[in-house]
Amino acid sequence: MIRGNNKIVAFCCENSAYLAADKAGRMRLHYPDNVRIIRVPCVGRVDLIHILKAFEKGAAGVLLIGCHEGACQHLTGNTRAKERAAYARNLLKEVGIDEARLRMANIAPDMAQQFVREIEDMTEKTKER
Amino acid sequence: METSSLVIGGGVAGVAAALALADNGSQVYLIETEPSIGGWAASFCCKATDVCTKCSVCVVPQKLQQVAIHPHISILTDSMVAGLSGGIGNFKVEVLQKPQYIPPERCIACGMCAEVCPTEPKAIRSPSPEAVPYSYVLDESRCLRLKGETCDLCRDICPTNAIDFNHEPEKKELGVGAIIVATGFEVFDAREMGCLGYGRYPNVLTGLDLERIFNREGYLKLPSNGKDPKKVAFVQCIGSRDESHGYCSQVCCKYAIRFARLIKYQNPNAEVTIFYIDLQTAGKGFAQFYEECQKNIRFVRGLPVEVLGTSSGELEVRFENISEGTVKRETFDVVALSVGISPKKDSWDLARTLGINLGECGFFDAKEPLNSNETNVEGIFLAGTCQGPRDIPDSIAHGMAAAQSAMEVLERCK
Amino acid sequence: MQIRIGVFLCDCGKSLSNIDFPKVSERAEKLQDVVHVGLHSNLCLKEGIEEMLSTIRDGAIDRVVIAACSPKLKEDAFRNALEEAGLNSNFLSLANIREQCSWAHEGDVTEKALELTAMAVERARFLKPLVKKDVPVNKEVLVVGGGFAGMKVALDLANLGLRTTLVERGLALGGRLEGFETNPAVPINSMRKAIEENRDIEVLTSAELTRGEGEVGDFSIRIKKGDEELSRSFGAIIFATGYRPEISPGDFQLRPGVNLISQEKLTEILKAPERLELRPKTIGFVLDVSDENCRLPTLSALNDALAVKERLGSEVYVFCKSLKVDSEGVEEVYREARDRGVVFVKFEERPRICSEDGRVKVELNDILLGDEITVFCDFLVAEERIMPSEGTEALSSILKMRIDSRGFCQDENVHLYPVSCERKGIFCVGACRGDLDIARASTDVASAVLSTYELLAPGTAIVEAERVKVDPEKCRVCLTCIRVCPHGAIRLVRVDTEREVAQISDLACEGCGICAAICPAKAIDFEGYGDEQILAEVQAIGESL
Amino acid sequence: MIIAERKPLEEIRGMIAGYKKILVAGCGTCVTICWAGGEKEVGILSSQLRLASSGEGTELSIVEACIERQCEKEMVEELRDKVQDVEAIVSMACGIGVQTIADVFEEKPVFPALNTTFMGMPEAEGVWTEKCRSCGDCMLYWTGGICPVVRCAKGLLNGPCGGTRKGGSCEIDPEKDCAWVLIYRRLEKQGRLDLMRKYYEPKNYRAVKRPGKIEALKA
Repeated sequence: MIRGNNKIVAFCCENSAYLAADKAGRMRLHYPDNVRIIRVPCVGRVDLIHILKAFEKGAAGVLLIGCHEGACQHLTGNTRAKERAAYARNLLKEVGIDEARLRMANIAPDMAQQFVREIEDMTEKTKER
Repeated sequence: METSSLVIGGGVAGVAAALALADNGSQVYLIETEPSIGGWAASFCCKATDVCTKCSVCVVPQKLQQVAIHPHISILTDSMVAGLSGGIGNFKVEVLQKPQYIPPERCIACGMCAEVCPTEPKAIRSPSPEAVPYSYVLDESRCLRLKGETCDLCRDICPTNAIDFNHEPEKKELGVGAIIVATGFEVFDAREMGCLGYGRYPNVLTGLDLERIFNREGYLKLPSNGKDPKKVAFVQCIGSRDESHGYCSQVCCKYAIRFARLIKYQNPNAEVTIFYIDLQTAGKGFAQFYEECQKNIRFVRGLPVEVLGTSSGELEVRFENISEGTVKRETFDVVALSVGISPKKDSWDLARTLGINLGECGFFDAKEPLNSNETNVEGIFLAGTCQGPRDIPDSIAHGMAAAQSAMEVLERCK
Repeated sequence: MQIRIGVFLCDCGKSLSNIDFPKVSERAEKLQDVVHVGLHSNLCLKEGIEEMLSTIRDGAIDRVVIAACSPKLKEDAFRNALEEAGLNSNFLSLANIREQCSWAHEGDVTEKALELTAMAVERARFLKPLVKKDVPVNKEVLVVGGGFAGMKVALDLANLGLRTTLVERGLALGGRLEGFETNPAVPINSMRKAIEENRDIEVLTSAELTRGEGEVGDFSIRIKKGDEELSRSFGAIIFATGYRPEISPGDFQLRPGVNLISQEKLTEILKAPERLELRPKTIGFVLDVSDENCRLPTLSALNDALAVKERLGSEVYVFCKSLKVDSEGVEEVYREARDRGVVFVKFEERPRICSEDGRVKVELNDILLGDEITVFCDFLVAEERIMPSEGTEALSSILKMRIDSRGFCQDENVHLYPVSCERKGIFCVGACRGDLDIARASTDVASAVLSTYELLAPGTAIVEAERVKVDPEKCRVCLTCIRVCPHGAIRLVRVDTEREVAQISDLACEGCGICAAICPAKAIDFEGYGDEQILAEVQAIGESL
Repeated sequence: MIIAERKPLEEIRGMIAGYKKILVAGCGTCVTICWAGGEKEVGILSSQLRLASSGEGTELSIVEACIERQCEKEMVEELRDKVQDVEAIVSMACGIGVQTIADVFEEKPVFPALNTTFMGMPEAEGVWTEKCRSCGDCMLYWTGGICPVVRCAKGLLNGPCGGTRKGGSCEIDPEKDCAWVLIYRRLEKQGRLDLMRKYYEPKNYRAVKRPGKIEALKA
């Protein structure tokens, strides 16, 4: 039995979401401390197995956060991640995990507030587990 | 002959120019009058809805960071050019730097100094979240110690012993082969158009205010009561294309339409109106975007003449709808004035120091229209909005183009 | 061999009070392979780094974990420090315990700080060294398109000492601007002459690209000139293929001909007004009918309108919806035109245009007057839509680069602006990437020239060799990575003379990792963001320590 | 190339129900290329199985492996050490691979995780289409290199059925092109339209004796 660790794993693109997270810290916007940010060069780097392993470790939720569509420095990284997230949700459904526990979000470097909102939202959603 | 170069102004254009020069091996001095680089664009906000709307604001932080860590770039903040001698290939530039009571290279931004500072508001300011360099700034006018009182609280608590009240203004002489002027612009002060109520009514905002609100808060709420806006008006050409500004600021139509779209995205029930003279919708992909926007944003040809507060706290806008040939009154709860790009008021000082010309509109004058980087002084080049209105990508391009001209000079000097 | 990890914690001048550092330190010591844990207060300062360096040397530490402020601030400085200590600069793993931990949460975050440190330690255990190496780049540049922008690129590059080959599809250089009323005036003739005289510029006219392979620093291009096919190699490519003007007959109920003329035709008339049988009394310009890409047509219409006033003395009407004045100096020209008596009529609905008695009848609702008006013109100069040059699509598919939604070069992505495209070493300048006026085109040229110079002038480029790498043993040659790489950095290469496998160009790779995520054989490793490194971080989450 | 797709998880879990230790074996050739059973997919399936069983509280330990080709006995041998420790094998290869494993490790139950679907080629990224039905009597030389047996929904050999839609798509599936329109256009390009008039005898589907077997000359 996998022990739930109640953590939210956020894979953050270092060109956008990671900067937004830094900004949130600098603005002292306090958000739930159960989030664990993993820096990736582009959210398109995140593979299905990374998502699944996070759940295997007992994560409460997984977030893929990248740039807005049309603003990916690698053109297709974020749209691929979006498709991948949709596919991964199917895989999760197959194993009986609530699909809402995986989400893809788009955040620009200056969107500290929206970043915080994403984290709070996911924390809220995964609380009832 | 010098192979190093000087960039005056750390906004987008200056930063792009500095990066381009440094990447080509030139030692670059980047001087900035403010305590941090980035200029206006650093405080702007992303205007993406669920998709990117191509405002280019997100390219700025990356460039600033690259500049900050570039081994060939020395950033001198709080500095200005005080004198110039020599000529192309061999300029001697006198730079005056304000006292660095908290030198950025010693400040680790722990914030303990601000915590202990006894004045209210604090004499030590925390840097804005996007500031580069990210270090605390001492406000001379508020600091008790600098006013002659005895207070060493911040100095004593600073873990890196960074604070030194004995710092004097510093004069530096830099030898450079070429100079790039990238001093940027001033945002038109909407108070000058008193009839539109800016500064009088809290819900009359400027484009710049919107940038900052969205940058900090992420969402637009009515400044007066914190509620969601229901009826928003944008007024174009504030400080552009009028008697004293004989040019189009090039950025306002686009940012207004993008903001309108963003507000509509966040508040689908809000009604958004844009008042304009001629809409500038040229540019890569913008026409299609505009077409999309026409579906749920109202465009009215004609500029309001007056904005008045009503007793219920709304704003009554009087305008002529030119297309319909009618004069109307309509109430809105937010009026956003699309302020334009104005030349810097102190351009004249720099022009005199460097010996370069100012054009009719108050921007620096380019020698020939086909090369808008060149000035009347050989070896001094212009970049970005100090030469004329430009948006972010055009400013970056112009900065790189200035760097190219400077590079040619430096290559010749080798 | 045993890995020796050193963990350096920084409490940022003892300011991160919601983290119990002694506790973090004590527990971090128990992590696998950790041989040293040090507590510092100013790791980002010179003295802090000095301290760290001596610890690294004394303790024979070979992997460094730093738990401090955001990597965005000091990562580079730390990497340099590692090199100074004789370690590979890749042996660094960072935990962001300030911006994303201490500052981001209220209350005690010791547990989180510890977990972030543990994640960084786990990741550090899988780091491998990265070697910097020089790769040679070809210093020749290919310029496609011999109009104003292309010619200026070639001349400017030659000025900086780079040799170029200028390929033009037409019979001669000059492009579209030749003979046009332009403001600012473009010295096409003198440019042409300068190119002829320049030994560093090879001009191939009546020539077209047929094939293109390779990446930045080493493009192999086939060029067809007449019956000949030339094979050349270049280090970089600059597109300056310009635009194609198009009069869309659907916009007018007239056939192009006597009354509806193009701007080109008007230019011809203006050059030799004496040849006209009758001086036209009224000339109209219609603009902005298509509602897009209207900068160039507006600029030329305004210049033409002034020229008509001066040379023919006709009455001039400009019909438009929104005058596009967002280019340098256009507002001034607009004002001058109004002062000289050019009449601007604005409409919301498209004017109705037809022939009547040998003249053009323009009927429209003048929104200023608020009334229907009718204007008879001897000539109506049609708005030309700015369209992508013919063959843009073919050309971009030869070089595997994307075009935008309207078919112009360069995808719509702010990170590419001004002149880059998603493939390193390929630049797009001027009107080939959209509706750009001459001043903007000229700025484009300068930025592309400098970028090219930076890339090629040294003759070599320093890369981190094999940061992203295909394992030839594991590669199943399914071509997936080649198809998905957004930067065209992967190609098939023959190994051991027998098998072809995918190989990533170190120079062209931009390090996004899309290929590594999608490879079905898990054959692609991305040092720093490899599967085992990312999974190591994931594994460390929630481990009770 | 052989194209396959993964079975729904539930079906796979049904097969392995009751086993506590299994081997998930991938194949590094065709099914890797069609994103169905390579190393990556082995990881995904294993992870899913672990998640599902832990969700139910059942015990399951998984050994992961991926070999070059499961259709070669010698290569399958590489799995022997791992097979010894497990109770059952889940093969992520095509039907051929599954059978090879079953032959080599007769004592262990082998379960297929994929449905082997057809022989085909990649049409676009992540899209594969069937191109050959291995009828054993190839007629591509008459049809401009387009196989009507596979690509015509009705497998017609002598021209279109008459139900071709406007624009040249198939009456059964408007998403697909009518094979005979494609053949016509191809032959037209080659100036060989006369071939359209050729009559084909009803196809001899017994050209290959099933199950097929070929004994090449041992040179």
